Amino acid sequence: MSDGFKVLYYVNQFFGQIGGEDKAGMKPEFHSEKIGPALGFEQLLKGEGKVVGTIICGDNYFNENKEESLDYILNLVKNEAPDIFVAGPAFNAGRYGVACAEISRAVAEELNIPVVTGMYIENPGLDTCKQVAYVVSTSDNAGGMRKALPAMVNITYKLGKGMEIGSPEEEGYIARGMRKTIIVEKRGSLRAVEMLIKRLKGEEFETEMPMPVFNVVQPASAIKDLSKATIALCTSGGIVPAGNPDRIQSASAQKWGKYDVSKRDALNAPDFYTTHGGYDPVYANEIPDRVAPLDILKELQKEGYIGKVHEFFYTTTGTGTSVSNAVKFGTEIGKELKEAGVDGVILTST
Amino acid sequence: MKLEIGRIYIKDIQLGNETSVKNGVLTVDKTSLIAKLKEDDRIKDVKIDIAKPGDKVRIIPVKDVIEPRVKISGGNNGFPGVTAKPAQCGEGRTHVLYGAAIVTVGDIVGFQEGVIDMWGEGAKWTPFSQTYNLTVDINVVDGIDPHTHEETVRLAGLRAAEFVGQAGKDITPDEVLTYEMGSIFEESNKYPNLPKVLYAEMMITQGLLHDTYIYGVNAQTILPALLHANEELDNAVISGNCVAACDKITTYQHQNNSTILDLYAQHGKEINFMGCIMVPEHTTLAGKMRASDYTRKLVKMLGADAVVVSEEGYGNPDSALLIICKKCEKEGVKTVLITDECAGRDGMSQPLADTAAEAVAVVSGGNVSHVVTLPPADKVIGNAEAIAVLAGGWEGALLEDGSLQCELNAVIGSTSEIGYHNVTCRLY
Amino acid sequence: MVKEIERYGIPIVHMATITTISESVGANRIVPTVAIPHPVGNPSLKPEDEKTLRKAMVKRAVDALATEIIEPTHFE
Amino acid sequence: MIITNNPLVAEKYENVLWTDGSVEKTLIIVRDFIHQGYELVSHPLAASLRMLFSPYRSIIINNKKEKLNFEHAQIIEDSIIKYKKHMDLRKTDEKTRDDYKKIDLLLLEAALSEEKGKWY
Repeated sequence: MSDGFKVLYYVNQFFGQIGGEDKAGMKPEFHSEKIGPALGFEQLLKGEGKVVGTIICGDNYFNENKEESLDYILNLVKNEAPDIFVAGPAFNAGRYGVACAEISRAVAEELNIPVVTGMYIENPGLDTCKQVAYVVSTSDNAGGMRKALPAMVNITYKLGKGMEIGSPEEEGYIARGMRKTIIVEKRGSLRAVEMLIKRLKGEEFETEMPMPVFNVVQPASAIKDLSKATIALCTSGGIVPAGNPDRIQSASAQKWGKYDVSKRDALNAPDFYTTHGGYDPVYANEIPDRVAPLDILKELQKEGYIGKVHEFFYTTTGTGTSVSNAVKFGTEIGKELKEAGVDGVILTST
Repeated sequence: MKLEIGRIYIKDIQLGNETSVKNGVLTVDKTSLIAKLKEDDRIKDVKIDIAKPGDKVRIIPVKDVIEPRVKISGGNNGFPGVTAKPAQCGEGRTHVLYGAAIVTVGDIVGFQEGVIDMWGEGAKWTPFSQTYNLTVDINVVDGIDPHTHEETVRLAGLRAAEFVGQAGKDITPDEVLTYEMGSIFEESNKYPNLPKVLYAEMMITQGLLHDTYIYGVNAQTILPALLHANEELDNAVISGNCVAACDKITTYQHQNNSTILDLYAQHGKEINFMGCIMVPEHTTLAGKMRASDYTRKLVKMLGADAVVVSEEGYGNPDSALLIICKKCEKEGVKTVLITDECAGRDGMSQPLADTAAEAVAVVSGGNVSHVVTLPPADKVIGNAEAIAVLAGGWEGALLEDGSLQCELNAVIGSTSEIGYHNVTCRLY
Repeated sequence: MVKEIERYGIPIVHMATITTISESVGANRIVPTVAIPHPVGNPSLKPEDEKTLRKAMVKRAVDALATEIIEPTHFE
Repeated sequence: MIITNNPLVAEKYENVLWTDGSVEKTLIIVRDFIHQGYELVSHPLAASLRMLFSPYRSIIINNKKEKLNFEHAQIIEDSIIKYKKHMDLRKTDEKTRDDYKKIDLLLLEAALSEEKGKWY
């Protein structure tokens, strides 16, 4: 190969040197030259590969016109047919991170092109793409560019050359959540005895099967005056409108739904039923309010015991839903509730 | 209790007219061995073969693997309580044909798997690609019930190991290993400052094809039993387990239990290794509660500071492993668990179920669903049709060039939960 | 889900049957419910009795939201 | 009571709830009983991955109790998740159906023998 492998680069308006916040509304554009980090990136590739172009898109434009932007960008990528797609690094920038993440996921999943990006560990975009892209762990601001780029280049180089990518620790990317089966030097029993001795000595040891961590949150302060409060009803019991319009899965839910219940007095059958696969649905289908008691809440509203029931009811299914999805749902629903000025939430689970 | 294991290094194996070891070459008298095994009139037919490391040979379906040995002094030769009269195991001197193994082959039920590839990709995943294997393929007479069938094959393997082991009787071993430990009180006085450690070894004990025997006693019927660390190393425990190829404990792995050996190596140095609790894995929840309570009691009674817990199997034993872990940790006893995991074929599936906050120190023997591609063999020992079973329930597993895709699940000893092999999983 | 919503500073009460799970997922206000297939209801009761039970339970949940707590608390 | 989809078990024992369905369906019936307050006597899953391929499964449950047994509810839910995780990708092993039938019966009998002479 004369020019080595082909890399296509994605940056936002700022790193694309178009401008700051005032240019965040710009539509995606393709430039055949190397712009911003793409320039340094190609230099670091040392002739083994080349950056064939840079896609620039405004952060606001992307986030407000996701589908359109994704379509446009995917088409560009398809035409350029790079060997590897690189986005960012986005550091801790929220909108930029989400853009990098969504694009990375789409390119990896729909076009089957390997993707390399970079983010700070707390970037909200991370969970969207870390399973399908190599996300280099960066600092929380652009000051970390000099450290991030070489790591991204190194992974890109290995992908381009068809070399094996090492462990997250070796290569500096954020673990994708893949349990890779490998053969190691020490047999299992020896590792167990070494782990035991470390544990007995009070030294640091590393388990080979980390359990999911359930950290705690401080209880939020109580509602001062219930009679003025807006209460939202949520359930993981899978109560959905007849026909399940959003096709909430019966198990291992990938999404949640919200439905306007401002004009209803109850979640009565047959307008509502449960799609949850984790329990005998007979009782819930008879009276869906047995799972999500909208009727009682509305009564309490009429009696003036509470101010108001929030106009939207939120629902998903709890069974088999992965921890990361549950976190995602909670974050998304919580954000909406906060913005809507909800004062308290009742979540029912089956 | 003092046990000397005299290792006679085996560097090659062949069939011949006598059973002997000369210059590290093990010769097995095939005719006499067959005659010996056929003393059991439930056996219709015996096929003997050999498979050496590097041969393009596949053995399938493997029932058990056994190390050929002979008792020189102390106890009884063979497997006391099974192929010999009851006697104390773990004392005296035992000679081992180190590097040789008896591999029993034969269908008891149609869905048995258990593959050993002696070469290439498959060889990496099983420790028994490294041994000089004498395969014993047993056909039983017609009309025999499954229990008797399993028993016949199990006994034939043990008796074959005993027969071959005789070759080591008058040979001077290349190496003698000594395993010696006094009473718990003596050892504790000797090492007052070392932490006291027990090993809790869980065994599948759930019925036909899912059994383990200690001194010939079906362990489904026992309360957890305390064994001196030497006993299992000296033929006290045998396998009657024909499923769970990847994570079952073959008789060979009982005889050479790596967890016992690695704990022993630290005895008097970093730890005071007090012995093994043999924990039955019941299929009933009451049994699981009883066995875990009793294990906790033994751990407390003996004043252990820590316990290594190993599992056998996948599915219901996972619950039992965590129950034992929780109960011990609650008593302030530190645990290290050895298990395997199922992260799906691509490793992306998270093992969600069966987690416990107490399980902070866990060794993983690897992903049972990890896919390996096994090229076609020049020769198949056993039942070539069983290869289709390997791919059972999974379409497209037989590739055009004749190679076969299967999960580690089907490979003998690949994801050992006593830590016998070198496979693990890392987060990538 | 509970934790993430509470992180926004909105008090949340978890009505759940298996309260041990509720605790392990980080709920702070917990109202134990009747049964998995009918957490806020009991089909074996007469309709009017079921209604009374359901109202009492939901009231308990609403009241929990108006109660200051400092650690995970069951409202029974 | 034995909940099973194995005809051999249904023929041999009384006090059987037989279902003409899959193992998954059998597990779900068990789950619904547990949710009503019944308790598990035997574990819903067998002891190896290979046995998950079985088209048959028999599970013993106990009398109805006043309160739901949380642990058992968790065990049956985890078991269903684990079962589905494996079997969504695979098919049951139909070729050796009859062998699985027999082994399921024998494993059930081993469990029943553990429970002999008990009253709780």
